[in-house]
Amino acid sequence: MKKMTKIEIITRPEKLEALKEAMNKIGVTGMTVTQVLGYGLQKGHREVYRGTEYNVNLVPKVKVEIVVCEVPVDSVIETAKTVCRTGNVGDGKIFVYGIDNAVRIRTGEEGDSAIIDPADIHKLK
Amino acid sequence: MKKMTKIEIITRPEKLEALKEAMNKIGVTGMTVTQVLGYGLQKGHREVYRGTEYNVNLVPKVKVEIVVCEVPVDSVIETAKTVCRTGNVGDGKIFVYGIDNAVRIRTGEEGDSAIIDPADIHKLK
Amino acid sequence: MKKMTKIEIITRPEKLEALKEAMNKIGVTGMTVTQVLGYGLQKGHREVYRGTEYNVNLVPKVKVEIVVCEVPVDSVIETAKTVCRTGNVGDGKIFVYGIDNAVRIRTGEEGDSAIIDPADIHKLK
Amino acid sequence: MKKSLASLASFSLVLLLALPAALAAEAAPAKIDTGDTAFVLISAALVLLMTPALALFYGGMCRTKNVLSTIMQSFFIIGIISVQWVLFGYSLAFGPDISHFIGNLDWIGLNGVGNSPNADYAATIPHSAFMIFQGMFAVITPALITGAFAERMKFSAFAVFTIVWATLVYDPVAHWVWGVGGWLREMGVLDFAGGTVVHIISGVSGLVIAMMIGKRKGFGNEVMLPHHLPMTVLGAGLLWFGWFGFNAGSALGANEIASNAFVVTHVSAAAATVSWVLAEWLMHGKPTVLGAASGCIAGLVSITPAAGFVSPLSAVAIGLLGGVICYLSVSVVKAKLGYDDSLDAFGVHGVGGAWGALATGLFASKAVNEAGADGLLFGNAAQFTNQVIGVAASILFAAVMTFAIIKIMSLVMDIRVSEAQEMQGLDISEHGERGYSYQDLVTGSPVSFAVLEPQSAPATKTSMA
Amino acid sequence: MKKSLASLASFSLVLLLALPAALAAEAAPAKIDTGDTAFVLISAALVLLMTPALALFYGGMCRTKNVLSTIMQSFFIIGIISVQWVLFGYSLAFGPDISHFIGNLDWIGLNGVGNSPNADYAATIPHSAFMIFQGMFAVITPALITGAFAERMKFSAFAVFTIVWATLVYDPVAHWVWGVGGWLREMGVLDFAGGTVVHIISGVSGLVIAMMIGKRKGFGNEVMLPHHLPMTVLGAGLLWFGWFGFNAGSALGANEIASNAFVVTHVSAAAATVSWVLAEWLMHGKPTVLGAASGCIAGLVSITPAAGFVSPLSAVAIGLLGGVICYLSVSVVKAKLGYDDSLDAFGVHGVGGAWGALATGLFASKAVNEAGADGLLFGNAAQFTNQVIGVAASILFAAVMTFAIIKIMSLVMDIRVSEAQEMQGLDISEHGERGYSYQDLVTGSPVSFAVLEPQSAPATKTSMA
Amino acid sequence: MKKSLASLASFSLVLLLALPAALAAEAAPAKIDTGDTAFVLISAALVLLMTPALALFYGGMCRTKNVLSTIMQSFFIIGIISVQWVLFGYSLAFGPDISHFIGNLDWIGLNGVGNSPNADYAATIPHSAFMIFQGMFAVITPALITGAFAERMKFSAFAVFTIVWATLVYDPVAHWVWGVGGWLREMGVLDFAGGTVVHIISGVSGLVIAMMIGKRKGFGNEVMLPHHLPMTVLGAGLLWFGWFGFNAGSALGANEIASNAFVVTHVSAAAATVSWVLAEWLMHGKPTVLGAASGCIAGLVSITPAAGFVSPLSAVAIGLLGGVICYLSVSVVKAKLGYDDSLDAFGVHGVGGAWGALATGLFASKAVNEAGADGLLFGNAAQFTNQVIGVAASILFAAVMTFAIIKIMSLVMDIRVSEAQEMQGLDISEHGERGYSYQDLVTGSPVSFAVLEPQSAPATKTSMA
Ligand SMILES: Nc1ncnc2c1ncn2[C@@H]1O[C@H](COP(=O)(O)OP(=O)(O)O)[C@@H](O)[C@H]1O
Ligand SMILES: Nc1ncnc2c1ncn2[C@@H]1O[C@H](COP(=O)(O)OP(=O)(O)O)[C@@H](O)[C@H]1O
Ligand SMILES: Nc1ncnc2c1ncn2[C@@H]1O[C@H](COP(=O)(O)OP(=O)(O)O)[C@@H](O)[C@H]1O
Repeated sequence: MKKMTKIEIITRPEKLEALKEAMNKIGVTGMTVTQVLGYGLQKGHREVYRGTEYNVNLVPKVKVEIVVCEVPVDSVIETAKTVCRTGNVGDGKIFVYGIDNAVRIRTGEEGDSAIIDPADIHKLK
Repeated sequence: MKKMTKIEIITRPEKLEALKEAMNKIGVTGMTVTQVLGYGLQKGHREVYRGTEYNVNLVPKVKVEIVVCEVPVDSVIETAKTVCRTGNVGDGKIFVYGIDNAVRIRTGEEGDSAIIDPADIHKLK
Repeated sequence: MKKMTKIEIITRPEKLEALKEAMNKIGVTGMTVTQVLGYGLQKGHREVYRGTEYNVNLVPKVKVEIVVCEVPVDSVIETAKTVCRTGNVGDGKIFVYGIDNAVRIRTGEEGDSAIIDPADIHKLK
Repeated sequence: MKKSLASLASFSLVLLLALPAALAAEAAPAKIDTGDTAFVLISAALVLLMTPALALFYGGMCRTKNVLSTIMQSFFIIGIISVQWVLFGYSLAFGPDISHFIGNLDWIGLNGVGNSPNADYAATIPHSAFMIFQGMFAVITPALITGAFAERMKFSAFAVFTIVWATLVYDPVAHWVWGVGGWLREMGVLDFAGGTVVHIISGVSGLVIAMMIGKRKGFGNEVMLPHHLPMTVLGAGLLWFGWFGFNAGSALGANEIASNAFVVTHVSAAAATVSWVLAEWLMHGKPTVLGAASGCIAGLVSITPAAGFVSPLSAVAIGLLGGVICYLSVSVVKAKLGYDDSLDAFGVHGVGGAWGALATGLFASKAVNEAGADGLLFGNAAQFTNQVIGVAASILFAAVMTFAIIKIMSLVMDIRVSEAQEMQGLDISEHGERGYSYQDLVTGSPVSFAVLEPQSAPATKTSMA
Repeated sequence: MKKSLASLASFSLVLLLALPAALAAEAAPAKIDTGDTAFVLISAALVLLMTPALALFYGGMCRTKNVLSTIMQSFFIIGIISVQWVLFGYSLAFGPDISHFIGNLDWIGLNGVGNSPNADYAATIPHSAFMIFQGMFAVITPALITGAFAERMKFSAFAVFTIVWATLVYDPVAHWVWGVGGWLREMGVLDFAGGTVVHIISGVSGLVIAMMIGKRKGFGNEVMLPHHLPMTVLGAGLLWFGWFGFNAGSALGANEIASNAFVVTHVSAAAATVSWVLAEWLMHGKPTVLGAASGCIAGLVSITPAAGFVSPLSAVAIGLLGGVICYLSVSVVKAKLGYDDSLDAFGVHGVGGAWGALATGLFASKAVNEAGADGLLFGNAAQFTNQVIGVAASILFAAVMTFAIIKIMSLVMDIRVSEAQEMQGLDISEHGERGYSYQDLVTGSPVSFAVLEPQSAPATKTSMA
Repeated sequence: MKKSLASLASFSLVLLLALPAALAAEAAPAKIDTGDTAFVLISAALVLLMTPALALFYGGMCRTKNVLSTIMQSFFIIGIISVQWVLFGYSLAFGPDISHFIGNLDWIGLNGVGNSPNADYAATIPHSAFMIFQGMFAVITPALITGAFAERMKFSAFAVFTIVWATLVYDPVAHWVWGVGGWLREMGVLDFAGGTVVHIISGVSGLVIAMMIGKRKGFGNEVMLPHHLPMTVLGAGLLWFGWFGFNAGSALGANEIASNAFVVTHVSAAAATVSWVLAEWLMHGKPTVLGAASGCIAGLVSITPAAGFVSPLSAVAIGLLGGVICYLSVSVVKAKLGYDDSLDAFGVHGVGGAWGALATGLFASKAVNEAGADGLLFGNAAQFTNQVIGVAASILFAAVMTFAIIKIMSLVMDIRVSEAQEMQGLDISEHGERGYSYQDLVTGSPVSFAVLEPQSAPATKTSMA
């Protein structure tokens, strides 16, 4: 069973669509997306209600989790970096984790084949 | 301190209740649930607004995170597989990670005892 | 590249603000927050609709993810424990994971420098 | 109610004899009164508002994935039934009588229904105003039914059922009770604003359908929470507001009866709000908002048939009891019998309407309305018997007809959505929309404008089908 | 206002002499006018709508976890106060005078309050119509108070307080100002539609309670954002709509005064919307939606006591100033003094009402309404003095009484929820409901129908208690 | 429409001759009718409600991040235009004629616009009532435009544009069509309630702006979903309700014409609801809720100019066609031409209004309204020509003027927000608010009250700027 890796990309919500398409291009067949709130160097914004101002300092972000094996991790990282970079504070982070196993519930397949598009399965042979 | 594992189950929202109960049965005392959106082989759906059709291709899923030690990881995976399988594309994935440590904030207990129901604590002795 | 760790704190939503400030104090420059629902020893609550009562047993929690290197993991854990403890069931958990790499999208910096506030960067020298 | 009003007209004459306008009215009968006309037209607008209000009241109570389908049913009814009404519905209900059972088709397409008054129904307002005011009642009645089969009925089946039901059930019953020559009207059954015509028959028909198409998937073991209670409260508030047009407007003029109807309507709604909440508070330890919203509707339903005939204090009694009775019917009875009346169309409208019709037989008093009658409590048991007959007849007719309509429809089409569609939610599977997309987390792409044939479409549009 | 109207009645007579109807009225006094009756009944419906509207206006401003408890307070008041009103409240407020202070109990249970006109109050509409129109005012006034103690008051305490307050504070003050024989009315204080009776006393009472029960947990250091501003805007829109019934309806007929009241009401609301938004724009760089919604309410409150007595241009001035004054009171003054008037019941209604009452003393003009008076700007300083007395008396009375009521109540019951309940939110802890369950991510199970005794219930129902 | 009414007044006289009130009216012309006054005042309130309703209708259709900015535009217009109207707008539109083109400033500040009737416009209601009723039309017209440039226009630019446009476009056109002496009115163009004055010019102006400021970022390739359809349905329901005031109220009395207008308004809306939904069902396989809500608006727009002149059956035809025409214009035409009329202000109001104005030339009949005219289908081609001229003139004028206004404004100020602001959403960037904060997951801190100069503010307030 090939080593599998989870890549976690935390970035701006407006980049999601582009990121998804870029990942498709490099053969990433699936991902899981979560709405998160981020805190970091990026400032939040100010809101006013009946004359009281608030600094709201959690910024909406999306977290995209991608588990890969075949696809080299670096190409995923590279692609994410190019797609999500705007150069402004708040572009986000990419975190990489090791993962022990993966299972495709529908078929029970374990390991790499759990996350590879059956269409590409032959590549494994 | 026994080795601990985190099992991440990504599946259909309508399976959550059943999954929770099944886990209870095999002695899983806790879990953390997140609403996520999934992208994979499963098609999304089509929406129509004033004559414009959209392909919406992120599918609502739930992510269930379970950290276990005592309970054998395999039984959790097996149970999840049986409960969540419908046989249709979109049943979801199970990912397994190693975890270095766990702490129960209330008591400060570390390691396995942090996630074991005090009621079962004797089992450890 | 120094070893990096991800600390995942699952606790009561009302503790978020305090937690964030405490983390700031010990030099944690960023974090990612997710709304989650928790299941564990803590009971849920009862709701009534037209005479039918329901036990709703998923409890709103927040998951705070912090990736650190410089900052010693223990101080983060200690701080989280003190800030989030109420002594009542439901205070939550802290999980600790190893992480293989981190990237700051904006700059492309890898490893520890990806998550360290540039202002503190000199500390690394 | 129209009986009461015909005689009411003459009664008002007595009361108006001093007034030259009235004399003029004698001379040239077709004279409209601007005050009465203003009142009835605005009342008609208020009653129209009740149907979108009902859409929200119901919509807030269902689950997120079905909110649009629930709203759509009420909203679309405004469209189809209003058209049905002007084309032939009004003629069937109020047109020249055929053997006390139904109106004939003389007034088809509003032929002969002009802007000058029709003294048979309302002598001081344009006939067209009376027609449209009644039309709003014809609209909301089938909309009430939708609460019973919400979250599982096919939209196509719903649409067909609604048109057929309006024609074969509503129009005849409206004729019986309100039409000149209708048998219940001639028998002396009192129904001021539609306890029988509107609430009983919609509630009963809803129950019959609910039982015929079966429970929602997961009913009884899954948690089914209202997804948006403020929406339900908004709906209730607008319903309360509109109900003044419904009940007071049924006096068909801005007169003493209208004022009395207005007062008792408000009092009964208020009393029922209190009694439902207290009942729930006692039994579950929580005074709920849904209880308050449901209570006011229960009170409004209960007073509807009685509004023109009872005193404010009687209204307090009718409301207090109405609130408790409806509460028990949705919480205890429904739980015991175990049918799935999704949003309690029967529990509130069927039961509340029946209670109101009977209460009219108890509390009605000539002291309030000369044109009315005395009820049991005022020494006239006969009136109570009349009311019982009215209730029984309408329940029987509505139940049998609805059963027949659904049975026959089910031979030619699906009544209920597939399980996959029900799981995905009717909003996406039936209407291709979602109620809310709050988070901007949507990815996807516009599809270049393409014509798809309906049939294949749904299939290709859900991953679950 | 009623003073103005009594005399207005006679004035209208002058104006109506040519009209046979009026002559008839002379002959048989109990003649109702359909136009006036239609107008007052519809106006009463509009005022009823204001309370659910207020529920939404307030509900949108509080936090998600308390939206239902906030809505419930307003909604439940419609129930309890309407019943209180018909049982004895109306009699206390408008019944035969006892030493200029309060009405007696002759009209208890609406005894003697029939459907023919009561010339003392309104000669051309049914007495019952006048009664219910006034009843709607009695309902919304305590509802306004709830904005001050939102998000922390126990529901049981709220309910008790409301009934007591309505009886001991609202009913007497209404009598002083509007009741035949009321001392402020006899003194010549002008309050067309309730600046004093409705807004000042509710705002002041709210402030007193807010200070007595203390701030919300986290007030001043936590972020407390309105959870649903569109809901607040919807509430404001419906309030604006309903306010036409409130102010124009207070003319108790569809006459010139009603038309004038309608115009100035709209103009003042519009002017205040603009001035509040501009003030905020200048001071914070953002023109906010909440500012626009708050501004229109401020303008409506300000014009309320003056609506029947001032010209449109005066209304522009009253509105522009009203918007700025209220804005400063909620943003600057409140921040300085540091009390927690959660939703600014005092800041908008107390302050705006006081401004309006005084403005009436400045801008009132007999040219607009013969039955009114001239204000300071029209050379009659005395009227301004009258208004000052009216404002002072009502502030004093409301503050003292409210203080006493809460103090006494606190001896026998909890006024405020526990800290745990406040943290969990009042929706779940007090009402056992949640406003929204959008996501279908609920797991749990229906509990078979069981009766729990209220006391133990709450405890067992929250993990935090 | 006013033409019809002037003559209608006389016509009613015929009809009222028997009635003493009318005779009295002869004697002392300034006599108001309570029924008519009640009707027009309540109608004015209904029309006021339409603008907040529009705010919700539009607000629900835009994306979450722009909901407040969209709502704010409509709501703020109520403020500024109402003030503009009483200060000078009304005088420009209805004041003494200047060469058939515009009114003069004699009535500035409502000088001379009192509470007694102005027989030129409405002989039985206070002049002030007519003025405020018309004022509500002046308010909603520019609000309709906002749907075209939603989600990208700067608030400051919007405010300036609105005031200028109301003064230079709305007021003149209103004078042409409705003002005594207006050239279109004298030519005999029929526009009962504003198909030309309200809908055509707002729709066309919207289209011009939409094309001038360009598409929203991502239009055509990103998914742009309505964020809250129940809000849109609520808006549609309230619009339908308010439209009765808009159309029936335009009869300026509670008479036969009002009753007819009420009926055809409802029927057309219902028919269009059905036809739009069916059209969509056929072409996309889904009957959508947004389609139903849009359809009813299309039907209401279409019948507006015709309401006082056509029969119910003609209304069915006008509605059925209106629904389909507007559906095709927003789905097919817009897609083909590719302009970004965000919320279809042009597609529904421009197109629907034009269709309605022409339909009036087809279906109008003297049998319905003596004061009206016969249309093409009743053998009078001339009327159709008139209507064509009216449509063409208003389209041309609105397009040219709007183009000029925006061009000139763009020399001195930004019309459109920056890309960063558009991405962040106008709620935060322009108004410093968010529509919803459901989750209590906000961290941050109140900023002690500080005055910031507007300019710097926005910059410092967004991380993206
Ligand atoms: N130490 C950290 N642990 C986890 N998430 C982090 C951490 N630092 C930043 N993030 C996430 O990355 C996002 C962007 O980081 P930020 O410092 O604001 O900008 P940049 O990444 O461009 O330096 C934050 O909003 C947060 O969600
Ligand atoms: N490579 C991946 N990384 C992370 N999550 C994935 C990945 N592939 C699939 N998923 C998650 O699993 C869900 C189901 O996967 P999908 O391919 O649609 O069906 P199936 O698992 O039955 O083959 C997806 O919606 C997504 O949330
Ligand atoms: N085994 C587990 N795996 C993942 N998350 C858990 C686990 N056990 C508990 N949690 C999370 O921790 C939260 C608190 O746990 P709980 O047992 O209720 O209280 P305590 O931590 O005080 O014992 C739960 O709501 C859940 O989100």
